[in-house]
Amino acid sequence: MISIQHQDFSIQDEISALQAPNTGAIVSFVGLVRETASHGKVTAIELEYYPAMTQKSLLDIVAQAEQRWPLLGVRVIHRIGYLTISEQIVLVAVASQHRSAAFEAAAFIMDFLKTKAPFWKKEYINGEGHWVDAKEGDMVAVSRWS
Amino acid sequence: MISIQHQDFSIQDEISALQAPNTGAIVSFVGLVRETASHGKVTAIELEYYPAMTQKSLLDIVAQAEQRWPLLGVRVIHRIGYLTISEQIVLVAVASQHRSAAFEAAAFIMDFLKTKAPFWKKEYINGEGHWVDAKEGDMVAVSRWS
Amino acid sequence: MTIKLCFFARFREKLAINEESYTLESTTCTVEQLLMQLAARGEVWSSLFDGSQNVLVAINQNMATLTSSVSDGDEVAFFPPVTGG
Amino acid sequence: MTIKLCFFARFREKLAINEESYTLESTTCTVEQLLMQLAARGEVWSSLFDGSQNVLVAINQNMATLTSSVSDGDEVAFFPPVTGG
Repeated sequence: MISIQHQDFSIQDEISALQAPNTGAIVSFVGLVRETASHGKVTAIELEYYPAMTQKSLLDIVAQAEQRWPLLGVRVIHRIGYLTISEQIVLVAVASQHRSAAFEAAAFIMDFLKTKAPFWKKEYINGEGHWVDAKEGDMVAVSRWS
Repeated sequence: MISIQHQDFSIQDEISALQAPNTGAIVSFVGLVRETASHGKVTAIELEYYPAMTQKSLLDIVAQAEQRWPLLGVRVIHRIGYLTISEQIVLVAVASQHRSAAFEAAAFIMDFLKTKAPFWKKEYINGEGHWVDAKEGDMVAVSRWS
Repeated sequence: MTIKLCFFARFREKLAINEESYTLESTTCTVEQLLMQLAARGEVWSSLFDGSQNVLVAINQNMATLTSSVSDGDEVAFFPPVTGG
Repeated sequence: MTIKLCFFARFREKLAINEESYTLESTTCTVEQLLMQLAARGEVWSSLFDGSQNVLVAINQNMATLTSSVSDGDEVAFFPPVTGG
């Protein structure tokens, strides 16, 4: 259900794996390495994590989503290490009978992942690494679920 | 941007085509043929549409979404004809810099597609075709955007 | 005036027709008047267009209302609420 | 008691250390007391743990607060707000 890995993933494979006879809706979120940062043009990022805790934290986020919505399947993949522009960083895919649960649960998982899961991003700009600051907006986004 | 077609599609290909240097988030919705209906086990569906109007109607839905949110790309694929269980029916994929616009615009497009785009679904149960009735819930879902 | 009528889904099946050319004496009419004329054909037409069924109407591929007016050469489509996606 | 300290991201880099074994005289302490002891090491330690920086603390891989208590054998991690996804 949850993978933390260096290698890339195929969205189609992951979504196909969630298809079951009762699945009517699959909502997926893919996060990509973006060129634009507040202080220059990003060429790559590096992702650090806390091995012993990150998996646990993601399992907890998914369990919370499963308590709130009737879900038929959840898949979370977060990549780590060095990634260049437009590379896929994260996939959250949620399957349910109807679309509203899938949309809401996917947004919920992303909001929690962004504020609770121990990953840290360093952006490379002109060959120099800068740790990314947490965004105020992410804290606001997560607060809407409480 | 919009395709109405018999053939299946690859979610990965469609999402990859939306990747641009500034794209940070891609939210996609996939609708699948579901086995469970109110009155029995569905084995397949048949989708009818209004060729002259459907494309126009989807273009209008997408234009409305682009006015409301800062989007970097939108892809809508809706299949027509005869489809069996777990086949992909529809894809809505939305790219933006940040995730909230992508999540909201994808949900918005689906809500409008479900209530405004001229497609009609017939479900086959024990070999007999039944036209699907429009859902009250879909009308409620679309009303939240006004 | 002569207009084109189109029928989809359940309507197409029940009427056993997907389109027809339709001529009226008047040079314009409202959607409501057109529905009454179709209902007046009796039997299955009456059951679909007497107001008991939820009918959506599009004129030249744009959604219309009961008071929208129909002109010569228009394509007027009748169909049930949509159920795609 | 002896505990394990772990540092991540900006903290790991600034301190030039990712983990250490740390021994205290007491048999228990709060996160706040631990932060004060680390700040008392001076220089970069002080700049990170004197309360001016946003520090998240996890005890045995669960998020902790200033009043959470630390016991012998615990793994205590210090890191900045998360920025994944």
